[in-house]
Amino acid sequence: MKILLFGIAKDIIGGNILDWELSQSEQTSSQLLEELKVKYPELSKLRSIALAVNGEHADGTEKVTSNDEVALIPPMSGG
Amino acid sequence: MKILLFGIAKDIIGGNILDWELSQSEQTSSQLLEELKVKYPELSKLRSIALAVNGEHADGTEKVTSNDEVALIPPMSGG
Amino acid sequence: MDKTMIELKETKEINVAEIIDSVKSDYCGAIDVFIGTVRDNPTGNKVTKLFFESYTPMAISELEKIANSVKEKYQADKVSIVHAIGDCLVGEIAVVIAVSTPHRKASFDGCQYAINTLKETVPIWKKEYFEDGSHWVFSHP
Amino acid sequence: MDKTMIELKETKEINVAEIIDSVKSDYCGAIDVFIGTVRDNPTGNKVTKLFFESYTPMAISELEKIANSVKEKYQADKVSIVHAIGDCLVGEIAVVIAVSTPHRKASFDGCQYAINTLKETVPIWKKEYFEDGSHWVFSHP
Repeated sequence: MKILLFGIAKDIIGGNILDWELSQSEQTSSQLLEELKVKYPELSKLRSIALAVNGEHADGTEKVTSNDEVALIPPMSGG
Repeated sequence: MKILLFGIAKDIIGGNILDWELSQSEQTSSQLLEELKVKYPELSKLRSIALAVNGEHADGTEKVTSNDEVALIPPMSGG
Repeated sequence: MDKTMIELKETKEINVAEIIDSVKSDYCGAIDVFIGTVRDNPTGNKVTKLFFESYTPMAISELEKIANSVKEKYQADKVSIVHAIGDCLVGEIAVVIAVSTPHRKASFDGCQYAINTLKETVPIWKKEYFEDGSHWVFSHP
Repeated sequence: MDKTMIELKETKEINVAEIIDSVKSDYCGAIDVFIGTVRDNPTGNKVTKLFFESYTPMAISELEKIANSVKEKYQADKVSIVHAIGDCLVGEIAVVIAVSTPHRKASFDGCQYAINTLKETVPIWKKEYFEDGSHWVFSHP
């Protein structure tokens, strides 16, 4: 699956999109986030890091499959 | 002296300016206001009525002579 | 150059973009703008127009006092206040207040202080016209 | 006709007068407008520009949620929010929020709620450029 990258997450991971293989065909968004942090430990040094699943802020309980649109959400700073 | 009239004070007294003779050559603004209310009792029926002396809201203690610019200030309603 | 505006003018002459421009400042990240417009009455008497009159020199002086207070109390950099005078139809602008501050909360607080104080201290009087008559606002208890 | 705007666009395309016009309503006597501009840093590093990027479809959806919340929580009639994307120089506009309500206090409260919530929930990221480098804002503790 492809994970969309923005802001400092692009600098940490490199590029606008991360090609990622889910460790299970379906897993929770919190499991996915933990695996991403293991692979890219710099993410844990950010003030916050979260996922969006299908354009909504994830609360960790969402079931994620490779058909979902997932984005890494580093600390937002609009306004 | 001339007393400037605005808003409903114009309707009560009639006209934009009231020709008025001070009862003493110098008196406080609160004395002047009381005399105006005696002459025009409708003023006392307003939600509020006050004077401005030389372009400042009067607190009642100002000494007024015929050289001062005095205005009757009915309830303000700007905005 | 200080372009800030403290003015009374006909509603049709009020240019909101010009007023906002007058408070821009490179050291301010926030501008709050309050626009008071003539509102139709959704229940009861239909408003046909408002008429504003002022004790002009004193009104300008009181508006300047408000602008200075906003600068002192809320660390505003620039403050402009323009109030309509004469006739105002439904939808037209009665007052515009623009306040620029370094950070955003002060811009809201300063602008709200300005409109609340304007209603209490500035010698401007509003007459409401309805289909069946007119009255000076707030005159009677 | 609903002219309200929920948009991301280049700062030079942002037209404040158009945004204000988009929230006018005959039943509202109050419009509060917040304008966030790029501020130079009076002490320390001089800001040369900002750069905004967004996760656009989600940003629009989150902005729409904010506009709907302001209508519900503050009885606002119309809400427009326009945020800059791409480069923004000092003095240029980063965001404009306009809220119309029947009475004035709700316009201030609703507009302030909108900008505070925008900063917390809308996926937009700001990079600050200084004479000697750049960084993504708020990224590190």
